[in-house]
Amino acid sequence: MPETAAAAAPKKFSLQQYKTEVHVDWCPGCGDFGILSSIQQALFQLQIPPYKIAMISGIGCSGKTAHYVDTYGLHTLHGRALPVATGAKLANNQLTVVAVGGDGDGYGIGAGYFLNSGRRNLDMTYIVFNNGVYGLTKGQASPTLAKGLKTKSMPEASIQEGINPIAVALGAGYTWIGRGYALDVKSLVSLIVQAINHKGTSFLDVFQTCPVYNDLRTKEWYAGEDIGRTRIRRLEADPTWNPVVSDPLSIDEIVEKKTRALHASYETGDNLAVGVFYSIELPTYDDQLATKMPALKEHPLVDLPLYQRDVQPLFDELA
Amino acid sequence: MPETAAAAAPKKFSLQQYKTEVHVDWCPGCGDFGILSSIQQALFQLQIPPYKIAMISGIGCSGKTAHYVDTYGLHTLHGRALPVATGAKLANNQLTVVAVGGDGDGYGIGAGYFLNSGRRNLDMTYIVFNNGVYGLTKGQASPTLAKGLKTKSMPEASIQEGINPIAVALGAGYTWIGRGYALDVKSLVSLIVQAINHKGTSFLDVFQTCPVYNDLRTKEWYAGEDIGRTRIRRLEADPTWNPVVSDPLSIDEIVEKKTRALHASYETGDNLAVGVFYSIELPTYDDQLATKMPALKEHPLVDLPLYQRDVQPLFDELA
Amino acid sequence: MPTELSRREFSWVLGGPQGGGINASAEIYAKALTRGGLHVFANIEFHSNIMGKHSYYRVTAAPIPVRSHVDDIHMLVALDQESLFGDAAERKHYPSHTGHVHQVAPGGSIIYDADLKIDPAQFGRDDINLYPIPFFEVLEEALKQVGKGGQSRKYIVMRNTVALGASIGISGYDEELMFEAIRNEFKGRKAEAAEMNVEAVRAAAAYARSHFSVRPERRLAPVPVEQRKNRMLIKGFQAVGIAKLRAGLGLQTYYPISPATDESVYLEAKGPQYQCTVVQCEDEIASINMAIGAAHMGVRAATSTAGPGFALMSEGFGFAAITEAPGPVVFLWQRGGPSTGLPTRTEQADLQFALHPAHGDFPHIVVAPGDIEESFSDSFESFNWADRYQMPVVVLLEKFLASSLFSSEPIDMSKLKIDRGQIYQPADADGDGYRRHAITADGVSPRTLPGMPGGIFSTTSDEHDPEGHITEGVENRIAMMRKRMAKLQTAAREIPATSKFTLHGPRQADLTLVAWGATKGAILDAMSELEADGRSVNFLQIRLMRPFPSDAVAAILRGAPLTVLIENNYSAQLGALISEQTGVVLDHHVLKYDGRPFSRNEIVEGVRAALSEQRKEVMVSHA
Amino acid sequence: MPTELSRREFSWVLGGPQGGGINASAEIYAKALTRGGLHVFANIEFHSNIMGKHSYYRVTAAPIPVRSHVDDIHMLVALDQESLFGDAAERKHYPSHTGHVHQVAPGGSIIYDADLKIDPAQFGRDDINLYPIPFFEVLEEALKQVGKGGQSRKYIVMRNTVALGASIGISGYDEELMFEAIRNEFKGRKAEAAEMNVEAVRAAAAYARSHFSVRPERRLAPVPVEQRKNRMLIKGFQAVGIAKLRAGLGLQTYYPISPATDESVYLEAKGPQYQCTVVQCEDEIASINMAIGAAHMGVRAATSTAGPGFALMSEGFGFAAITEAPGPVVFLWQRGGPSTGLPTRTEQADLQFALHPAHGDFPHIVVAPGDIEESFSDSFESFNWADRYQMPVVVLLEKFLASSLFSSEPIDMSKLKIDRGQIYQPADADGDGYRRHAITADGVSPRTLPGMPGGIFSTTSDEHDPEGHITEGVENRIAMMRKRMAKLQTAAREIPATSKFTLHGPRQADLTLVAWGATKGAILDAMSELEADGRSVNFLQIRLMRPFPSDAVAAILRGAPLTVLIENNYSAQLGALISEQTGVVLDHHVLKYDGRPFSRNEIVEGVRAALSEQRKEVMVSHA
Ligand SMILES: Cc1ncc(C[n+]2csc(CCOP(=O)(O)OP(=O)(O)O)c2C)c(N)n1
Ligand SMILES: Cc1ncc(C[n+]2csc(CCOP(=O)(O)OP(=O)(O)O)c2C)c(N)n1
Ligand code: SF4
Ligand code: SF4
Ligand SMILES: [Mg+2]
Ligand SMILES: [Mg+2]
Repeated sequence: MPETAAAAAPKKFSLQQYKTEVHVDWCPGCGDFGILSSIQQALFQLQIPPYKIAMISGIGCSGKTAHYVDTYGLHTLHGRALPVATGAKLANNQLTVVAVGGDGDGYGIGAGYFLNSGRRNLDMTYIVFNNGVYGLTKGQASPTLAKGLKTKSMPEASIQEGINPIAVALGAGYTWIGRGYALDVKSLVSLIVQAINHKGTSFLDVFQTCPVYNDLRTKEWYAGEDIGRTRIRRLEADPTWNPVVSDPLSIDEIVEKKTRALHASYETGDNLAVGVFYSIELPTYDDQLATKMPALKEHPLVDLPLYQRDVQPLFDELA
Repeated sequence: MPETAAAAAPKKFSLQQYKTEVHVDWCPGCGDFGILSSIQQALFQLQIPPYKIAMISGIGCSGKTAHYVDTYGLHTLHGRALPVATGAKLANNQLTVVAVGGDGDGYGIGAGYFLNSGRRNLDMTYIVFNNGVYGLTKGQASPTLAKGLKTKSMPEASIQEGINPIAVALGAGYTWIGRGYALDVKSLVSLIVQAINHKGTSFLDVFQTCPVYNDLRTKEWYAGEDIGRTRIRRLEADPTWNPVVSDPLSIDEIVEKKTRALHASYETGDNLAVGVFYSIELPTYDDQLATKMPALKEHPLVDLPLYQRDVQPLFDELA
Repeated sequence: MPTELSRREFSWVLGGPQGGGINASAEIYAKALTRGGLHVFANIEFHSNIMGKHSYYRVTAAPIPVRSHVDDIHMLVALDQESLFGDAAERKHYPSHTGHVHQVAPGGSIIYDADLKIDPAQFGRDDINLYPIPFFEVLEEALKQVGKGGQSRKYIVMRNTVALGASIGISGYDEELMFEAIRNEFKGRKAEAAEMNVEAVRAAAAYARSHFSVRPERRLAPVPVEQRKNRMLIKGFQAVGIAKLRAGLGLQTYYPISPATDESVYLEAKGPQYQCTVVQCEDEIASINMAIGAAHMGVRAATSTAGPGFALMSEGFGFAAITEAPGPVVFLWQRGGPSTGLPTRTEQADLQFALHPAHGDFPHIVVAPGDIEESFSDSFESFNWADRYQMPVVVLLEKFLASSLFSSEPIDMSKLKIDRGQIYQPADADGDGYRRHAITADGVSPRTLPGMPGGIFSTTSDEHDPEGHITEGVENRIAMMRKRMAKLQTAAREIPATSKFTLHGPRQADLTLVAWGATKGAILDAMSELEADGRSVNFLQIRLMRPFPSDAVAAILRGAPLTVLIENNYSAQLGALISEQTGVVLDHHVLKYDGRPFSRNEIVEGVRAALSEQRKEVMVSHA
Repeated sequence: MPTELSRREFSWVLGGPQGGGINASAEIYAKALTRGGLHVFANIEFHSNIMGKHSYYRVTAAPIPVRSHVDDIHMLVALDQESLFGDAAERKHYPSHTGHVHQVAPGGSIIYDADLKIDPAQFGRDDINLYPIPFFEVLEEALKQVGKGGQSRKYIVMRNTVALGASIGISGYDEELMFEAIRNEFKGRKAEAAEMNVEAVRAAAAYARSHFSVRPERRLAPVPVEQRKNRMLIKGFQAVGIAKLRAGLGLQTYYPISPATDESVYLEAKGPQYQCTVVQCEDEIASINMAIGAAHMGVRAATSTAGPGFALMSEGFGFAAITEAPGPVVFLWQRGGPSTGLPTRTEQADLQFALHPAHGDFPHIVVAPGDIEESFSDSFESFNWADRYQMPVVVLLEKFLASSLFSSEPIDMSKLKIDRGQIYQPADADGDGYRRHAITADGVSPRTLPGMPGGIFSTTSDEHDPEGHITEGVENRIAMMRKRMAKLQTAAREIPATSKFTLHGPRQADLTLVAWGATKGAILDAMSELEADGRSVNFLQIRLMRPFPSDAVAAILRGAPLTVLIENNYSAQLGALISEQTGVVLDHHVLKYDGRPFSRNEIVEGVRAALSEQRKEVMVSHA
C-alpha cells in the first residue's frame, strides 16, 4: 500500500500544514470531523505539496471542509462541486483535485454531474459525505435515506426509495468506486489515499453520522450495539474479493466485476459493505486531451504560451 | 399479454383518434417514426381515452412527438419532461402520463431528473429515444455514444465513456426497466403497453436510428448486415429469462434480478439486449400520498374541493 | 424629541449559542407579553450554522402598536460570554459581531450567568444595571420543587427558562402570564415539562426580586385586563402558508433553502388535513417544473425558494410564461446575496432579478407585500392572478418577514374570493373547435382542465400557433407576442389600486419616503419621529412591481417636493425601477446592506443624514 | 429619392428546403461576388428543423459598402414551389411564410425549376421576368461533360449549382469568378467535385444565356480589377472565435444550442492547433461552472450559449461574481424568445436579463458589439476586463450576427493587447500574508495562480472575509460589498469611451437614432435615406451596457431635439435601461419582434411612420 511506504519516509510537509486555523463549526460529535481528519492525513501521507492541491466543495455542512484544509480551496455552489473541479483540473492538470460534498449536494441537486462526471474520467477524486440528511438546512431527508425511514427531524417517513450511489456510479462509468465510514479513520485514510492515487475519476461514498438530525444512522447503529456486532462489513476481509479489473480490454471481466460490485452494494440493512468496490485503469480524459494537444503532457494549460497566437491563418481561410 | 385481449375487443377509440393532423417534420427514414407509431398503437390497444392521457416531452427532434399524438400534450423544456410529468401526475392521478424525450434530454441535461424520478416511483412511463446523438442541434455526441466512436457529424471521436442507462436506472430504483428498438414496431408496441400497464415508474430506452447524423448505429448496423445476423437479442427468447421480482420483500431476489439485469445491459457490441430487464411491484408514490390523504383514492387532486378550506384552526393555534 | 412609542416601548434581547433553544424561550416570552395585551414585534438573527454560533432574539413590546425594533436594548439577557462582548478576540480580521453590551440603553439592564464570573469592570459601563444570576443554582432549586433535584445537567436547556424568569422578576412583569404562555406551549404529553418550566420561572423571578434591590428604569406592565385584545403571534411564513391553503393550493413543491424552508415545512405539517400535497424535490429546477406541470393540469401550484433557488428557476419561468400556464406562484423569500451570500440574513436585493427572471420578452406579475396582512392577501390574490392571466407570479418576500413575530389581530378574509379565471366549456366531446392559445382582445384564452373530454390541447415552449403547435411564421409570431403581452395590460387594468401601492400619511407632504416590502413597519413607526423634525411626512409604499403602476407613481412623485428612497439593498433597486418606469429620479437614498433589517432609528438617522448633509446616498448600519 | 446604395445594390435570394445544401451554394455565390471586388452582406433564415422546411439565403452586393438587406429581391432563385408561394395552402391558421414572389422588385427576375411546371399566371405578376430552367436536364448535360453522364440522380444536390450558374448567366456576372470560388471551396481531395460544379455553372449559364433573350433590369458586374480589394467573407461566430483564440482563451465550455453552437464547433475545429481546450458539457450549469473553475485556476475561460442556456447560468453567474473569479466571459448569442421560442431566429430581447442575471447585488460587465469588428475587439477586450476586474463578463450577440456573412477588410489587431490584471507575487513560499479578497481602494485584489507556492487561497460563494473564509459580520459585509462594487466604478473609469458608445454622424442633428447590437448595419445604411427626408440624422450606438456610460449618454440625449429608439425586441429594453440610468425617455420606439432582422427599409419606414404619424411606438414587419 502506497501510504505505508510513504509513512516511513521523512516528511517534507507536516500534518499541520494541511490544516487551517479556521474555526471548525460543525456540531460536536459530527462525523464530518472524521472525514476531515482523514483527508488531511491522506494528503499528508501522500506528501502532495499543499499548493498543488485544490479542494473543491459544494454547499452544506460538508461543504465547509474546503475552509479547513490548507490548500487552494473553492467552496462553490450547492451541487456544483464536480463541474467546478472539472474546470479546475482542465486548467491545471498538475493539481491534485479533490471534490467533496454532501449526499444532497451530490445525489440530489448535483445528480446530473455525479452521473456525467463518471463518464469523463478526469484524473480527480470525489468524496461524498453521506449522512442521509440535508444537514445545513436542518435535517430533511437526503436521496440516500431509505423509504420508510423517518429521522427525528422529519415530520413523516420518506415515501421515496433511497438511491444506491454505488450502483449508479457503476452505471455512470466511474473507474474507481469505494465506500468508507467516517468514524473508522484508519481505513478511511487508506481509501482516500487509494482514491487519489487512482488515475481517473475516483468516487468515494462515506457513511457519515449526523448526531443532530439523523438519529437512525448513529455511531451506535453502525457499531451494531443493538445486534451485538458491527454493521460494517469490510470487503477486503473476504479473501475472494478482488475489485480490480486486471484486463481493461476484457468486457467479460468488466461485467463480472461490475456485477459483483453491484451485488455487494445491495448488502444493506445489517451488512454495509465498505472498501473498494471496483477499480479499472482506463485512459483518462486528461490523457486523451494530451493526445490531441501534446504540449499538455509537459505543462498544464495554465502554463502554456497562449497569449501570442498567430491567428492570421484563420483569417486567410476566409479570404 | 394484455394487448392481445384488448385487440380482440371492439374498440371505442380508433387508431386515428390518437393521431393529430400536424405535419411530422422529422427527416425521411428517421427512427422516430417507428416510436411515434408504436406509442399511438399502444395507446390504441389500451383504449385509454385520449383526453385521459398527457404526453409530456422534452426538447429535441424526439420532443416534437407530443404534437403528433392527439392527447393533452406539453412539449416542455430540454431535460425537464420528467419533473413536468411528475407535477402533472400529482395534479391528476387519473391521467395516463407518458414522458418522452431524447437521450441528450434524458441522460445529459436531464440526468438529475432521470435519477431522482426512479426513486419516486409515481405511476407513469418514461420513454427515451436513444439515437446516440443530439439530433436537433445537428449531431453532437449524446451521452450514450460510446468512447472512441465518431459519427459523421462529429469533428473527432468521443473521449468520454457512453452511459449505460439500464444500469443507471437499476441504481436509481426504477420499478420497470425495458429497452426496445424503434424499427421493430411490433415488439415496441408490446413493450410500451407493458410499460404503461406497470404500476409505478416504467422506464423504456429505445434504440433509435438517426439516418442524418448517426452513420454508425444505422438500420443496417442493427440488422447486422456486416456480420450476417441481427445485433438485436431479445431477452424473452431466453427461456430462463424472468425479469419479474416475484416477492418484492425478498432482498435476495431483488439483488439477484438486478444483478442479472445489469449483466444483460452490458451485452453491447454485437449483442444488444432488448425486452424487459427488470420489473417489481412496489407501492407507488401516488399510493403513499393517498394513504396520507385518502380522498386521493377516489378523486384526483384537481377534482377535490380545495377552495372552501376553513383555516381558522390554523389561526387559533397561533393565538 | 421622544415619541410616544419611543417612551413606552420595551426592548428585550436574548442572546446565546445557536441550537441552544433561545428561539423557543424568546417566543414564550413574546407570548407572555402578547397575552398581557401588549403589542409585540420580535425578530431573530442567527448564523448559517447548526450549533454553536451566536444568535439572538429581540422582542420589542409596547402598549401601543409597534412593528419595528430599535437599536437600544432595555434588557439584555446573555446566555454566554459572546452575547455580551462578541467574538472580536477570536477572529483575526473582522469580528462577526461585537456583542450587545454597547447597545444597552443607559438605565438598561443586563441579565447574565453569574457563573461566567465576569468582572463588572469588563462591561465598561456605569450607566446600566447588572444582574448576574446563578442560572445553574436557580435551576437546581426549581427542579427540587418538582422532585427532580440533582438532575439539572439533564435539564440544562432549562437555563433559558431561568433567564426568562429573571427577566420577569426584574422587569416586574406579571408572572402568571408567563405561566400561561408556558402551559400553552407544553401541552398534552408535555404537561410535565410545563410545570418544570413554570417552577424555573418562579424560582428565577423570586431570586431576582430578592437579590437585587435596584430596578431598571424601564419596566414592563401588561395592559389592564379589560383593554386586552385577542391577538395572535404570527410569523410571515405562517401568514403566507395559511393564505395559500385558503387560496386552494393543491401542490407545493420545494427544495430546502433558508429562509424559505419554514413555509414549506409548515405546509408539510398542515397540508395533509387540507388535501394539499407538498413535495420535496431534487432541486429547484424540478420544483418549478413540477409546479408548472400541475398548474397546466388545473391545480393551483406554488413553489417557495430563496435567491439561489430562484436562479435555477429562470428557465422554467419563461416556459410557464410562453405556455400560458396558470401559474405557478413562486414565493421568493429574499436573503442576503449575492450567490450563497448570507443564507440566514435579510435583504431586498432580488427585486430586479425577479423583474427580469429569464431571457426574452414575456409577461409575469411581481408583488411585494410589506407586512403580515399584505402577505396574506397578496399570497391569496396571486393565485387568482395566475389563473386569470395565465402567467407565473412572483411573491417577493424577505427573511426578515419570514422569521419575525408580529402580534396581530385576526386577518380579515371577507374580501378575498377565489377566482379561477376563464375555463372553456367544450361544445362537444371532440372539442375540435378548441384552441388553447386563441387570440383574444384581452389576451386571455380560456383554458381547459386536462382529463376532460373536448378539452384536448397541446402547448410548447417553442413559439406556437393558437392550437399550441410549433410555428415560426411571422404573422402568428406577432399575434402571439401581442396576445401574451396584452394580458399584462389586462392585469394592470383589473388589479385594484389598493393592491398596487399605498400612500401612507397625508396626500401631500414636505417629505415623501418611498419604499417596498418589509421595511414598511420600521418606516411607519419612524414617521412620527421624523415629523417631530418639523416636516410633514408621507410614505409611498409600492407593492405591485409588475405591471408597475407607472402613472400613479409618477403623479405622486412629481408632486412631491422632497423624496427619500429607503431600501434594504446596495443598489437601490426600486429606485432604478421607478426611474425606468417614470423617469423620476428620487432625491436621496437611504440604504442598508449588512444583511440585517432596518431598525427604526436607522431609518430616522439615515433620513436625517441624507437631508441635513445633502447626501444623495446614505448607508446605515448600526448592527 | 433613391440613395446611391439603393440604386447600385443587387439583392439575390436562394430559397429551398432545409438540408438541401442551399447554404453552401449561396456562400459560394457570395464568395464569387466578393472576389469580384463587391461588398457583400448575406443572411440566412431557417427553421428549427433538420430537413425539409423552408429556408432561404439572401445575398446583397454592391460596389459600395453594404451592411444590410432590403426587402426588395432583384433575383429570386427558387429550388422548390414553397420558396415561391409559401405554405399557406398547407397550414390551417397562420402560414409559416408566404413565399418570396411578392418581394421581387418590379423588373426583377425569378429563376426556378422548369420541371415544377408552374403556370406563369400563378405568379400574378406581369412586372417581373421569369426564368424557368430545367435544372435536371442542365445538370445531366454538365455531368456528361465530365464523363458522368446518366448519374444526375446521384449528384442531385448539384441542382443548386445549376441554379447558381443560371443566376450568373442571367445577371451577366463574370463566370470565371464563380469558377474560382468553386475551386476555392472544393480543394485537395475534393478537386474532382470542383470541376463537376464548374461544369454545372458553365452549362447553366450557357443555357440561360441561350434560352432567354430578356435580361433583367438590374444586373451585376464585378468592380474593375485594379479597384478590387482583398476582402474576406466572415460570419459573426468566426470573428468571435478568432478573437477568443487571439485573446488567449484556454478553455471553452458549451452545451449545444442554436445559434451559439457554431462558434464552439469552430473552436473545436481550430482549438487544438492553438492548445485551446473545448469541452461539450452535460448542460449549461456544468458549462459555466467548469469555466469558473478554470478561471479561478488562472486560465482564460469562456462559455457560449443562447437564452435558454443562459437562464441556467444564473446561479453560476452570481458565484463567479462573489468569488471574484477572473471571468468567465459568457458569450450570449440571442435568439427569438421567450423560453425555447424561435431557436433559429434573431432577436435582441436578452439585454435586461443579461443586466440582471442573478439574485443580489454584484458587479459584472455587459457589452454588445454591433458588427464584425466590434465583435472582434469586444470579445478580445472582455477577457482583459475579466482579468483586470475579476468579474464575469457577458458579450451579448445575436443570431443575426452569428450567421450573417460580411465582406470585410483585414481586422486591425494592433491596438489589442493582452492584460492579465494584477497577479500577486508572494514574498515567501508560505504566503502567510496573502489575502485573496484584500480590501483595496479600487476594489481589485491581486490574485494568485493556483499551483504556485505562497499563493494559497480560499474562496466561497458565501459572504467571506479577506482571506476567503465565511463570515457574517456586519463590518466585513459592508467592506466586501463596497470593494466588489467599487470594481465596477474602476471599470467604468478605465474602459475607454470608444468601447462604450459611438455617435455616428454629426455631433448634433435634427434626428437622433438610438440603438445597440447588430441593428447597427441596417441603421448606418438607412441614415442617408432618412437624411433625404430633409433632416440631419445621427445615430447613438450604445455598446457598454454595464457599467453604463450614463453621463455621456444623458448629455447626448438631453441635447437631441428628436430621438427614435430602434430595437429588435418587443419591450424596448435599451429604452428602459436608458430611462433607468439617465431619466431620459426617448420620443419614439421602432420595434420589430417577428424573429427576423431589420431590413434597411423597415428602419426607414418605421422611423418615418413614427415621426409622421406621431406614434410613440411603431412595430415593423415586412418579412
Ligand atoms: C440552489 C440551492 N438550493 C438550496 C440551497 C440550500 N442548501 C444549503 S445546504 C443544503 C443541503 C445540504 O445537504 P447535503 O448536501 O446532504 O450536505 P450536509 O449539510 O448534509 O453535509 C441545501 C439544500 C442552496 N444553497 N442552493
Ligand atoms: C437549456 C437548453 N440547452 C440547449 C438547448 C438546445 N437543444 C435543443 S434540442 C437539443 C439536443 C437534442 O438531443 P436529444 O435530447 O438527444 O434529442 P434528439 O434531437 O436526438 O431527439 C439541444 C441541446 C435547449 N433547447 N435548451
Ligand atoms: S447538522 Fe449534522 S452534518 Fe451538520 S454539522 Fe451538525 S452533526 Fe454535522
Ligand atoms: S436529425 Fe436524426 S433524429 Fe432528428 S429528425 Fe432527423 S433523422 Fe430523426
Ligand atoms: Mg447530507
Ligand atoms: Mg438524441
